[in-house]
Amino acid sequence: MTDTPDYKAESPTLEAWRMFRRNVPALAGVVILTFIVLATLYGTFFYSGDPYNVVWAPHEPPGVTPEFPLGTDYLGRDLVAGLLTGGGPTLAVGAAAAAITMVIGITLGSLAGFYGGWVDNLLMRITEFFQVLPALLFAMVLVTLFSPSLWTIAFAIGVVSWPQTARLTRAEFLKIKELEYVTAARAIGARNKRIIWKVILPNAMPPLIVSATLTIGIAILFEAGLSFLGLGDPNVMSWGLMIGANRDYILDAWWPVTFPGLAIFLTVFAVSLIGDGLNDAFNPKLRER
Amino acid sequence: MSSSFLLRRVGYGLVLMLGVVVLNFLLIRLAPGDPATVIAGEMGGATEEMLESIREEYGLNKPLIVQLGIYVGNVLRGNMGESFFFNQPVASLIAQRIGPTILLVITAQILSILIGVFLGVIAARKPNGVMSGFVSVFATIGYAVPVFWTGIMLIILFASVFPFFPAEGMQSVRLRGADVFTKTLDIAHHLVLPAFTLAIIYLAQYARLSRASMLEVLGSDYIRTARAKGAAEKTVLFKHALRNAALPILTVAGLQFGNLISGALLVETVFNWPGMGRLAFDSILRRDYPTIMGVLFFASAMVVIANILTDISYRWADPRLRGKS
Amino acid sequence: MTALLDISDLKVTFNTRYGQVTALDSVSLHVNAGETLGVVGESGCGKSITALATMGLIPMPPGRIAGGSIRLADEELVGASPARMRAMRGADIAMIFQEPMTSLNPVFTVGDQIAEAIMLHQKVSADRAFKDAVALLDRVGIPSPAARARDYPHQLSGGMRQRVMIAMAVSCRPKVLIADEPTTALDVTVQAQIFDLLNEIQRDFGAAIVLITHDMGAISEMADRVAVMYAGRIVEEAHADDVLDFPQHPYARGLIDCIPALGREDHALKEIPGVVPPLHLLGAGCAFAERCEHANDRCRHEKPLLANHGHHPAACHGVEEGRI
Amino acid sequence: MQHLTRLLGAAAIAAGALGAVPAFAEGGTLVIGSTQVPRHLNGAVQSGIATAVPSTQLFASPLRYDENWEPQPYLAESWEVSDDGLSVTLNLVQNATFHDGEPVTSEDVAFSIMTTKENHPFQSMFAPVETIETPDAHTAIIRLSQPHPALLLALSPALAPVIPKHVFGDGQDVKSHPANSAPVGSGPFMLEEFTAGEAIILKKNPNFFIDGRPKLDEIIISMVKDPSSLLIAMENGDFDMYPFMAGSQEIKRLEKADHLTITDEGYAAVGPINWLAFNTKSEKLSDVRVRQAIAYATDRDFITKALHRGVSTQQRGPIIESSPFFDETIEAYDIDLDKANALMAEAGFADGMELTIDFIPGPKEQQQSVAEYLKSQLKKIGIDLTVRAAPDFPTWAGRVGGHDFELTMDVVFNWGDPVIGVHRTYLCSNIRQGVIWSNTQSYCNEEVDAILNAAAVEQDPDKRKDLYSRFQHIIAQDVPIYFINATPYHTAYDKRLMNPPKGIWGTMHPMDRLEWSE
Repeated sequence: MTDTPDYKAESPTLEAWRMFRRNVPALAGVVILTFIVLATLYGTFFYSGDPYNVVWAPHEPPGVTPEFPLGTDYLGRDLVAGLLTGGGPTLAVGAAAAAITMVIGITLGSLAGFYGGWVDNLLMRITEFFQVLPALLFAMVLVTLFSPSLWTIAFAIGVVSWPQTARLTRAEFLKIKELEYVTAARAIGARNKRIIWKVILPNAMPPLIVSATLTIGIAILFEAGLSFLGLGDPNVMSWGLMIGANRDYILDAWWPVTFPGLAIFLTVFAVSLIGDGLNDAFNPKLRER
Repeated sequence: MSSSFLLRRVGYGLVLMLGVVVLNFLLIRLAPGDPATVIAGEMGGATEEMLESIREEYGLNKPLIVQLGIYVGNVLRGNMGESFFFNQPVASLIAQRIGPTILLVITAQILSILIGVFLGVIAARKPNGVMSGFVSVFATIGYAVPVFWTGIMLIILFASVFPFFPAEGMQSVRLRGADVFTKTLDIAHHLVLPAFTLAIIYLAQYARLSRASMLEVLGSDYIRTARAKGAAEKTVLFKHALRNAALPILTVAGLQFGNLISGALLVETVFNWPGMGRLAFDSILRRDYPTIMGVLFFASAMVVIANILTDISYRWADPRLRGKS
Repeated sequence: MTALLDISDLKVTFNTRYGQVTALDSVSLHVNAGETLGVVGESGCGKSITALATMGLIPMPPGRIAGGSIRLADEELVGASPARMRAMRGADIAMIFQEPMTSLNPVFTVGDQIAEAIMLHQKVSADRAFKDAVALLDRVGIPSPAARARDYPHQLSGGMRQRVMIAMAVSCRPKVLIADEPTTALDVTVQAQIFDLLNEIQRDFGAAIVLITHDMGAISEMADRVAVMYAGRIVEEAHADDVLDFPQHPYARGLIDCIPALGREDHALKEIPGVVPPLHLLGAGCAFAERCEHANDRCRHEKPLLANHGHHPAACHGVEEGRI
Repeated sequence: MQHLTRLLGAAAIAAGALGAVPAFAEGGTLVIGSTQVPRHLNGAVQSGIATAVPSTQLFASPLRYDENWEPQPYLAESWEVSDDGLSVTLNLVQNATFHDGEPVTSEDVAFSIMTTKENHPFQSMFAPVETIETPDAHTAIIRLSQPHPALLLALSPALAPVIPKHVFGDGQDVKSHPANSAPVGSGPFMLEEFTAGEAIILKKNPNFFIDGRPKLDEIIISMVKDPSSLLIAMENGDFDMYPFMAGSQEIKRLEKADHLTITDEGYAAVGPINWLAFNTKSEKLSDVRVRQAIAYATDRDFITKALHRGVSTQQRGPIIESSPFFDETIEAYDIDLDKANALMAEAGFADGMELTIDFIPGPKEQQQSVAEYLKSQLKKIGIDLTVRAAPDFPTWAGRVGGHDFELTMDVVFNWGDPVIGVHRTYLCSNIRQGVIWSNTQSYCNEEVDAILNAAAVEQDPDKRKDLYSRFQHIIAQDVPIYFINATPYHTAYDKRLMNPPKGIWGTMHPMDRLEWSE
């Protein structure tokens, strides 16, 4: 009998990572995102230039003058400097909004899912209430009324996007709560708090991680939308603001709108690829393929 | 369909909408900046007495709760108050614009569901095939591109460089007097670009969702039974499988409605589409609070109605739920 | 006269994470018109794969028919065109499954699903097919068939649904009816009714039945001949009475001994030690070697063949050498 | 579902086959594309170009004007100003009727002028009017508390629409009267439809009191928010005229369109000035030398030639250069960095200072781009400028109106006679906290007040011109505002249009002589 290799058991996360590694689009997403984040954080070291400075004639086409490879905007400001400094606020707002969404969403969702009864009923009515509000419209009202700054935008996006996460968390909690290992934990005397944090939440994490990644994408698009409408923080250079500011000259110069649009697209595209990759990796059904 | 379920659902919807009205009223009143200066500002050359007369006229100096009471009372009687900017009742302003928004949103929804589900089903046939990879990547592209950027690019491409489609608006004013058929054709001609721009975003969600839902359904026993009966693969896919896979898609279509309205706001602004979204945007820039409130109210009403319709159609579509309250 | 359904040296492989796995290793089976062949073995031994291969329902990829032939009324099915297979499925050869609860489409009425089976193979109008469906429901013993035909699957009990499956399967008078564990999911009283129904069907329609089960009781009830399968191979095949009374292959003996018989309380229930090895880890020799008390070196290294000596072949060196 | 998509697909193909534009409708329709959104259509109580364009088609007015600032008869077929200048008699035409058939009488003229006096933001227009006597149905005598040479210009269509007393005189507050959105006037066109924020449809007034006019059957004003889409629509021929176009990109692009003509005529009376205003009360800018230094440091030619690519013309004083009262001999503050630095040192700011600059949200090229230019330019005289953007008009108006600013770019209209559009910016009496486009610079010079009040009543045109010259010299000296350029308003219109609106009021004037040549 040939010695049969022992049938080594893999932890689900390890197996998910192995599945994720084999998923080409997801890896492409990771590469793109890392490039963008690095460019945003360290770009300004290598490429000096204040995005607000009028440095050249307006609407200089890309690739004409060596110092300004991507050309200039309607005021004659360097687009490369704009893209590099614009990335920071866009990503920051995206991440902050996603964080706020996850915190509110998970807290309310877990409480509703775990305790059930009137708690669940009340929280779900609140969730539905926020879901009825058209997100962008409500965010616009919030941002205009409380004067646009990065934090008001992040908060506004968070306030309108948490219902989805809350619903997801609640569904996961309802499902996991019934499983034996939770009853087992309860049997050995674990208190509710411990069960929520240590037992149920870790198992509910996979779909939540996926949703968190996708929320970052949604938040970035949201911020871009608000800035495009002119409701972004006018004194902070962000990609959406660049598009909104140059939009009136689109017929004269297509690049000041196209490059920031491309930057937003690449970031959200990368984030979504990663999100999909995580989703397939964590999804047991797809694993046998 | 038990009517008690319907009544409860509609009643609950009304409570939600009332909540929206109260929340927005309070929110706007709490915000900094005095609406009177805005109204006066618009007219230029305001004196203190003019500001005072405006406050009086718009009831701005009464205590908050009283103002709220008056406002809710009016809303229940269908009077959404006067627009600060347009000097017209808000209700008539919105009435002119609710049609175009619904037309845009419904067309975009249908387009994204049809194309999305079709792509999803194709992808589901061979989960690891090339087509499946293409669908998910293409779908993600559609989802990741900022909608206003797509809109602008489409205008440049298909209205300026290749002038096949009009660059703005819902109908050409020249054809106002024309017969119904030409006018419908003209509106459809204006509708193509905006509807497609709005549809692209949700195409991705539907493609991904229908792919996952189809994969799950294709693994079930009744599909094997259908094949064992000798049914053609096309029948198995589009009749047996899709009919079941459609149920979760239906739910998402309902939930998606709120996002569609947000998306519509951006598309309407870019394409100058005379809908509620653009009215809301302009009103926000003009601090025209009654109109903002009006649009928020009607937008949430549309979402509530959409949710109720989804619930009803879901219960009708799934025999297992039919009849149960 | 060759058998109505003749499967010889069928080899089916699957590509899995662990590389290519042989699910069926040169399986040979045959059944004649009006006869019932029982196929017995633990779950995972390839019984269902054989049935699905016969119906041409193995998803390719990852599955593949690597060799052998399946002949139905002298027509070769392996490599037949998909169109031919589709025309044949449901008309000449039909199948009923284990899980009646999930084998019917939840969103269509029972009558429609049977009518569809009829219309797939016969040129009849829709309402004519629906009338036939109602008649079939009556034929399989469902009370007030006209009303039930308009019901949805979730409105019927497990037993009723299995009857609907049978009605659907026999709607076009198939030559061979494959029943893959038809009663496993049903409670005992309903099982008996289903077996009686299958017998009646066989008598009326003259169909050959391949009954796949791990319920030895069903075998003794229904089967004329029995084939015992283990790890994708046929280890023993003979008349039902011979296998039940004089099981040759150690695995077959173990199976028979597991049946709790009335009146034999004197000894504890016997069970076969160990577990069925994963297919990708099978050694070169006899698949049952690890769990067989009579296994010797030859058993472990040389694969025993189903030598067809007489009417009771068994794939076991021990039996051949007369050791057991 | 399938049915709908087939319809849409068919429509797209069929429409494509039709060519970009459905068949060009014959029959005298003029379609105006506009980015301006009027609140309502009654120019008697609402200032601004958005309302003035439709209002001047719907309502007639006592007088109208030609290309060289000369008043012409309109509802008043003749008029006399008394020697002491304290009364103006208007003899009305006999046959003028409102759109609802009621005759236009002196009662209506009196009611209109008094309503405008009480409700219109431009208080100075009719401030001196005390009473209006109506001895008979076709004679109105305006009694003035002091001579008011600006009155005749104030009686133009844009500023003094004659509104029917029997409609607006029903006791409701005229500012929010429902008829403002569905007005009855006596002008060349009647209202067919007004969808707020979308379109205004005017149709020919069959019994307009000037026979043979208007030539057009219909004028449609279609509102388009996005200038680029409006541009493409103009190129594709969806619209026939695009007034108040100020972007150099738009002007340059439409000049290339062979079916259009571009003109900058028709805006003389509007007199839009793009300027840099100083808050003279903020401690850094209270010293006139600092303001002069900033003026000398700014290169007006660079702004008009480079930033505006030559489409805008320079403006050196408070009165629009196209106005007869303009005096070119005033100090223009052409660029002189040495003088600027010297002045900064003299004022004690040799090592420079920090300032913030606001700008009115609007055409970026006129406002934000100049602010950004100043940010790099003023560095040369040691001023570190921060550009403070405002998300929308109300926020900016709140800041500047509330005197919470140091520098701001702004655009203010002269509105014809200096009494109407110029005085409001410089009179001490008009320093009003919280009110935009008042004397937000808090600039107070007794002598200037005296000159302006004298000019307001001076009937002799030459003496009036001298007074305004002295006024312009003092302003040039005190520099409460550095004047940069006249907003380059242009009108693009279809070549086949005859008698395009090139008068001093341009499209804010009855377009009853406009017609198609083919």
